[in-house]
Amino acid sequence: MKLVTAIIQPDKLDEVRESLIEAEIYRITVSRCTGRGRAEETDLYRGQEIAPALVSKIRLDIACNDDFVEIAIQAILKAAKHDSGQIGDGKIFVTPLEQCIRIRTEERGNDAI
Amino acid sequence: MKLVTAIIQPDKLDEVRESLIEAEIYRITVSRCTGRGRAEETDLYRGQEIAPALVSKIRLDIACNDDFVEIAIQAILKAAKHDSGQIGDGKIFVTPLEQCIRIRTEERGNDAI
Amino acid sequence: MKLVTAIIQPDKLDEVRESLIEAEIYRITVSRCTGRGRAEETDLYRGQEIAPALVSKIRLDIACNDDFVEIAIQAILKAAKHDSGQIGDGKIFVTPLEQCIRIRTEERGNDAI
Amino acid sequence: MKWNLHRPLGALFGLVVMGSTTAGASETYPIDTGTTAWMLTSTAFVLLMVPGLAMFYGGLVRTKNVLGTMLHSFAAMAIIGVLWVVCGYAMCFGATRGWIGWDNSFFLLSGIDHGPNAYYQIEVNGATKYIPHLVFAMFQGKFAIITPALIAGAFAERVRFRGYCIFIALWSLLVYNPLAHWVWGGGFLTGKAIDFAGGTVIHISAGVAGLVTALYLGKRRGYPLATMTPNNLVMTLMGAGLLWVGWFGFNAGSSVSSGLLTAQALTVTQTAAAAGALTWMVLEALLHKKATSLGLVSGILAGLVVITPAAGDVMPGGAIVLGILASIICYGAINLKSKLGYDDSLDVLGIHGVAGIVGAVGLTFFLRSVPDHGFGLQLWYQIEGVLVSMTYAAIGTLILCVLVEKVFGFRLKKEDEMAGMDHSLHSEHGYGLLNLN
Amino acid sequence: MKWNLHRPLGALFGLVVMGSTTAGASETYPIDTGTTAWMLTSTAFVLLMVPGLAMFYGGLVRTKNVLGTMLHSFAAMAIIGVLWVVCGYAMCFGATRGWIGWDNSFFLLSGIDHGPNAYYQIEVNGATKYIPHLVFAMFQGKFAIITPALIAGAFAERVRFRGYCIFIALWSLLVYNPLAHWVWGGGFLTGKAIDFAGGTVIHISAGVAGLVTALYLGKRRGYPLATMTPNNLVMTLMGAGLLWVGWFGFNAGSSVSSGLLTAQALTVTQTAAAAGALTWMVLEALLHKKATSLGLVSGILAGLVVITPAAGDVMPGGAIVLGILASIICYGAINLKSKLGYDDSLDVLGIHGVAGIVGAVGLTFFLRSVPDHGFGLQLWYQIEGVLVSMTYAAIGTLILCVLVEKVFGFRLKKEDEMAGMDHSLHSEHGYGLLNLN
Amino acid sequence: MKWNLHRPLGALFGLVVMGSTTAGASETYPIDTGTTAWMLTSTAFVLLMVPGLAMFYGGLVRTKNVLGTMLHSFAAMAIIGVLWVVCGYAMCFGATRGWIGWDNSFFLLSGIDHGPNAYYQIEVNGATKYIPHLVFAMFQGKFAIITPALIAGAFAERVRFRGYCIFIALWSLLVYNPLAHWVWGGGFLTGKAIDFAGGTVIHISAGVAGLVTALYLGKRRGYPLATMTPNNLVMTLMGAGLLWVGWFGFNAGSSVSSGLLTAQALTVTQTAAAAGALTWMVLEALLHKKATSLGLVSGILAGLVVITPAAGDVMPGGAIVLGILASIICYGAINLKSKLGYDDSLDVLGIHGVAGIVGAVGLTFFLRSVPDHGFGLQLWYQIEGVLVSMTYAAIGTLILCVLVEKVFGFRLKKEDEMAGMDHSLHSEHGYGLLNLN
Ligand SMILES: Nc1ncnc2c1ncn2[C@@H]1O[C@H](COP(=O)(O)OP(=O)(O)O)[C@@H](O)[C@H]1O
Ligand SMILES: Nc1ncnc2c1ncn2[C@@H]1O[C@H](COP(=O)(O)OP(=O)(O)O)[C@@H](O)[C@H]1O
Ligand SMILES: Nc1ncnc2c1ncn2[C@@H]1O[C@H](COP(=O)(O)OP(=O)(O)O)[C@@H](O)[C@H]1O
Repeated sequence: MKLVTAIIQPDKLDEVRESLIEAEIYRITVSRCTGRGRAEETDLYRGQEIAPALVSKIRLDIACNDDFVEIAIQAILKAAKHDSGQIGDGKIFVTPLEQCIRIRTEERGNDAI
Repeated sequence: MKLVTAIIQPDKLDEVRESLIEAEIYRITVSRCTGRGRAEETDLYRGQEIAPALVSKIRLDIACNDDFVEIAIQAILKAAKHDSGQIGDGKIFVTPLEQCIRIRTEERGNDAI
Repeated sequence: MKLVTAIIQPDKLDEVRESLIEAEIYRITVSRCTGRGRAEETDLYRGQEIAPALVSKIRLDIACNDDFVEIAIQAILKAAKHDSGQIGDGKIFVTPLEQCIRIRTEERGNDAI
Repeated sequence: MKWNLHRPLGALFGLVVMGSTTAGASETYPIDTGTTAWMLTSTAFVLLMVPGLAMFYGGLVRTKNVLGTMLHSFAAMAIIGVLWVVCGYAMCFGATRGWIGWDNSFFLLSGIDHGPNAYYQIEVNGATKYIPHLVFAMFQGKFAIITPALIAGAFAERVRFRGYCIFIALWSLLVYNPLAHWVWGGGFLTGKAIDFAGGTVIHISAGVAGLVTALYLGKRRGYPLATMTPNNLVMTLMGAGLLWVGWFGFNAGSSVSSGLLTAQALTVTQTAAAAGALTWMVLEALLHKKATSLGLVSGILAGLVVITPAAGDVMPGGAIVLGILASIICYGAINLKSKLGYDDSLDVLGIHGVAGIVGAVGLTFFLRSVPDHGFGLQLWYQIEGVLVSMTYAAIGTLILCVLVEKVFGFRLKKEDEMAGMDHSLHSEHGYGLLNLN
Repeated sequence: MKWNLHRPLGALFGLVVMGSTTAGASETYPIDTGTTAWMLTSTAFVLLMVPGLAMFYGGLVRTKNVLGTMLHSFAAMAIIGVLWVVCGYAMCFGATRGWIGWDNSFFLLSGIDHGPNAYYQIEVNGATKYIPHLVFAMFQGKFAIITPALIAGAFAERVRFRGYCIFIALWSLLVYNPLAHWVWGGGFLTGKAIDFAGGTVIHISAGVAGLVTALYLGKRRGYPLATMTPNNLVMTLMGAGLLWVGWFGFNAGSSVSSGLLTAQALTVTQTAAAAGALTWMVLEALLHKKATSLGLVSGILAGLVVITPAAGDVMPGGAIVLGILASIICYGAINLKSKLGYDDSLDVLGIHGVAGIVGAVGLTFFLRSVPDHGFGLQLWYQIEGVLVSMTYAAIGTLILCVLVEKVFGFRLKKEDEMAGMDHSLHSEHGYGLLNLN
Repeated sequence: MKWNLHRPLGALFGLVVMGSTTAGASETYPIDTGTTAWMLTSTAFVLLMVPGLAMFYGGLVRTKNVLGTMLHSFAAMAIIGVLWVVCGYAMCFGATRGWIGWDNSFFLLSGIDHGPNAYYQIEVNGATKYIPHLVFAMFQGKFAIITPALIAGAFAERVRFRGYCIFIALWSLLVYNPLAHWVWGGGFLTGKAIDFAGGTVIHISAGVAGLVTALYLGKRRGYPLATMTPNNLVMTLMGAGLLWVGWFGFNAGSSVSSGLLTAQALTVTQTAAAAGALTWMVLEALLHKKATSLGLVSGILAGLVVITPAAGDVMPGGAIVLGILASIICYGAINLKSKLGYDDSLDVLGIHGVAGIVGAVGLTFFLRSVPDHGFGLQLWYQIEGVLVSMTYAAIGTLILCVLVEKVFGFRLKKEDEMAGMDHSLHSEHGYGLLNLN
């Protein structure tokens, strides 16, 4: 099992979610965050040691079985881009997930995803 | 070391925290998130490709030594259920934790948890 | 690749970010959270099974290549302490990162960090 | 030397020079300072309803649309605020030309700024007194501002800002002004239907216009399957508080006096609002075991709307009954909407339209004194007023909808709606606090 | 034809027809439009205090209780708003029957809606004038609404909504109305203790009731070990601003005039509030090196409360001293609370009760003119008023607490308290914006 | 027995006893209750501008500074609120001594609290009437409070609270009071420049003081490279709404009457605000294809400021032109600031200063009637007033800046600025709701 974490632009949230649903991925956890990506812009500030302003982003966490990882990634890539990709469009991170438990039933593992 | 991440219902936060404290787990990080679990309901919207509304949830992150993982899980399971388990009661995820550092003392590893 | 997650005091956010920039780490994701660390204080409440109040914190997530992990940690340690370290100054967690994808370009791996 | 208004107090108790260019006018047209004071205050209170409405509506939409929704109210203040001075007052209250009124001297309010027409005659304690004509014009102007702002609740979260601005400008000129002229300004309904402070002209017309626009523009994406949680009920409560306060100006100011009638209007306004709120609370407690804050404020609004046409003519007991009826019927209407499935986002028809009708017709049963021509005829006048207002508002609104949609674009594009109005239309975010800034 | 209020302006400067059913009444009972205007305005300003209080209190509780807390104020507006019209005014200001007053014609305010009793006599510049009786009744009604809403701060975050509603209804009928009758309405304290705008009747009685309910209902779960951070100090500041503005209506309106006394009351209200705020700020700066916003607004409130009983009778210099005293003593009282350990959540006793007592007793030392019966006797009258109010409020509140708790349930269940009132009692959330919606 | 104000209603329609100690004064100095009512109301409305400003400014800074910024307004209410009563009114409106005025009897307002000086003469309908002198003093006091609070926007997010408090106290005593004395209180500019409600004294002086402090204290850390997102534009909109309402008191109250002039002032205030808002909206739509909410409220403010000096002397048409001009020129000025790079955080100069100047000079072109001494001389008077105000404010502010910085510390320390004022100066957080609490 893996945890797919995507940082996307807030205005793309609905589109990404619909894209995921189309890919039959329904379960999801979403939260607000802020971030700074693109190196070029931050370079500007370096001489002054000034922290660049943070930009608001959305974080999606999707726990999924191994064979769904690529499906999830593709669904996100498809919907999260502005035009054919703009700076700030975000990142996807994949981390290992050792265990998953459904609180309601106490099921564990792949079935609980 | 592991990172135990639980997504629970907001109204259960205090009960879960008290249950953890009873199990001698004091250190914890909490944040707001929203989520969508139960597949059945989202199915409804599919035909229309509509993203279902997100529901507010609480996310708990607990870094703990390996032998505390099961204790933490049980404490959460005990307190997070509505009655004997309802849809929306949440999930627990366990991910590996490679390093843990206490900023104050710069201690590392198990002692820093 | 690793994911370095730091929980710090809110008033230190700007200083930590400037310290990271000095260490040439620009890309970062930041979010609000609340937490409870120091065991001693929570002990007080135990007899009464009362959940102690949560304290507001900031969470930094930094995905970085393996050779940058220690650099990031040192940059954070340097800037996040009040005086020479006070209770509440926070924690750093390091977790493995299996994959990283830049949405804009669809690059993967080390280059996408 | 009129510019020396703040006289030197060194010469204590010197003479304050008149600010009017018509020296001597004050003797000929004695101002009643008390009535003037209340009308000035009422005007300010009604203005307070605009931010109040912005807060009320703004709190009910989703986070991504909060500024866009509040701007609907503020833009009305800007646009109609100018239009009213330029020509709105002339169209409503100028000498009747049938469909509208007109008076050249009302253009830019220049003819009533000074000179004999600057004085508006009232009766105080049986004597003839005057208030400045301008204060009446400004008081009425606030009504013209608030009406289109009310409609905006029906199509919240899904219109373009430019289209909206053009729509309300045209709606104000072509729907509101004629209606106000007919009922209040000397048109063919004047003196027939009782509409003390605008049940017909304001709330029913806004409610019907809301329904028409909501139907024409279609549902929000996802409605009704996806629940759309209010982003800030706390702000909605604050807004309701300001609306209640502002409504005192709205209703009690409509007496254009500062006397018994004014007090009667204020009393029934307060009473109906409380009765409406209490009723909705009790209804929810009985039906769902839980009273909600949104319910309570909906009850407040229903009570305030129902008493608006009736404020000068019913007694406190009648106000209680009307408040109760309004909440019950509006509650039913809103539940019916969920069944019918059209998307009147913030229930402009369900509250303003329905309670306005209940008030306009229902007041006949609680009149302090039945007019000489009898109860039946009056009831007919009331119904006639409602029907005229509904028909005219519906047709006018539909035409404008089509026009604005075809020529300028009214409905928001799909991606812009998904991204949210604040981002796509205004490039701003309501709550920077949500992100670390 | 009274319904034709907005006369056709086509016939420019035609006659506005009277809205009163008693033709000719205006000559017999000449209305003073200026005083009426100020009383109408005051009534609106005092109403503004209700959302102001909801914001003030709402901002101080935890996020999960914000709506529930604000609803306490809004529910008072709904419940007492109706009760006052039905029987409250009659009980307070009807002819005295000892414990309460009563006047059949005040039932539903029907007897004062029109006819000779609709005119309330005042003196203006030595001449006899009238204001509408209704406006006085409504102004007083706002006081009746705000008092139970104040108490709610003492047991914030831990009561059931149903129990609360029943409690305030009974408290208003059985505690507030008799007290108001005794002090203002012709009861046995009338004409003895100076209580210009309600220090005794409102703030002391609310403070004591707050203490009793807080003690009876017990502490919030976790208090005082877990710190309970305010969810929205920003809103608390806004609320404090509205309360300050509203208090001008509260105090200056209590003069039932629009003249020198009114201006005196407004001046000392402004002055005492500023002095209270400044003192609290300086106190904190001296003791903690940091002035807080909560401290500043507490000082505002302390200053406003202390001057309430005194507003008509002390000079600005006295107001400054009273404001300073109030802040110092309230500051001490709140620190004492922390030591004593009872949970008066939002310091209703510590601010309203204590500053009310300081004001009621302290005003004697700063009177503009000492009454003929001498300083000593007046001081006794003041103390007597305070003691009667405290005793009666304490006993009445205790009985009602027991009754409501046993019969309907008052204290919230443990799980509901942990989950928060908004979720468990109202199924709503104050700030949808916190979650993606 | 003046303390028995709430007469027993048992004895229905008994006599209300006078609250004044000077029995008989009412016959000699007949109060005009209507004008008094409006002045009382205006005073309350202007007070509403203080929380309005706190909300407006508070919403525009970053989350970590929201309380600190709001406290700037509230602290002005506390500090100047007391100072004004103690000596401010005497300094502004006492008999002129050249630089300032003074009148011993104005100390603590004791001489105008009662006795013959308690009555302030006005003319109503050609007859001599009075209002309580105190109400004029309190009305003016609100102006004195709001002016330093305005300046605070220029150095938002980077000053120490103690330094700020001392700065505004001194600024009020040494800059505002003399200026107000010169223009309104009998000083050397009185009767020359038209400044109806304080364009010169308030907005220009605040704007210039803002520029000087912003330059002296330097930029915020990171400005202009790091964008500083507003934490709560929603609250800024609410604040703008309250400011608009409050400004009716500000301008229309400055007529010290309740008649035609008052209505004229209210009308142009409303009109210029709407025109300003509309213009800014259109400008942004043309230049950026997107109207913003911050733009709209900036336009409101620009319109309100520009009409402030002119409110009594221009007609609605002129108000529209002035509103349009103000928005265009302020828009340009703010863009220029970005180029020049100084950090007037919330554009005190760019809006208040610039629109104030546009209004003070521009009004000459739209006067309802040109004074006898001719257009040219009046234009010079206007320019002279502006120049005097700018020069005096600039020099006075600079001296105070240096003094406060050297002696008490004004600029915030680097770490404190990074951590935020709320944390480092007040140990509080504006929005507890952001964290689970
Ligand atoms: N290495 C990283 N670690 C943590 N977060 C990152 C990292 N890189 C990007 N992000 C997050 O992704 C968001 C979008 O980044 P973006 O500007 O699209 O990245 P890039 O510069 O790689 O195109 C950033 O605002 C930040 O929140
Ligand atoms: N696979 C998943 N990935 C990410 N988050 C999940 C996943 N499954 C559940 N969640 C989170 O847990 C919350 C509760 O889910 P719940 O409805 O109880 O799950 P289930 O349908 O398995 O019973 C969801 O709102 C969501 O935030
Ligand atoms: N074991 C843990 N699991 C999750 N979060 C933790 C843990 N330990 C600390 N934290 C987070 O770090 C924050 C700061 O902890 P701190 O009080 O500095 O830790 P310590 O007691 O180890 O010095 C806490 O508020 C909490 O959010």
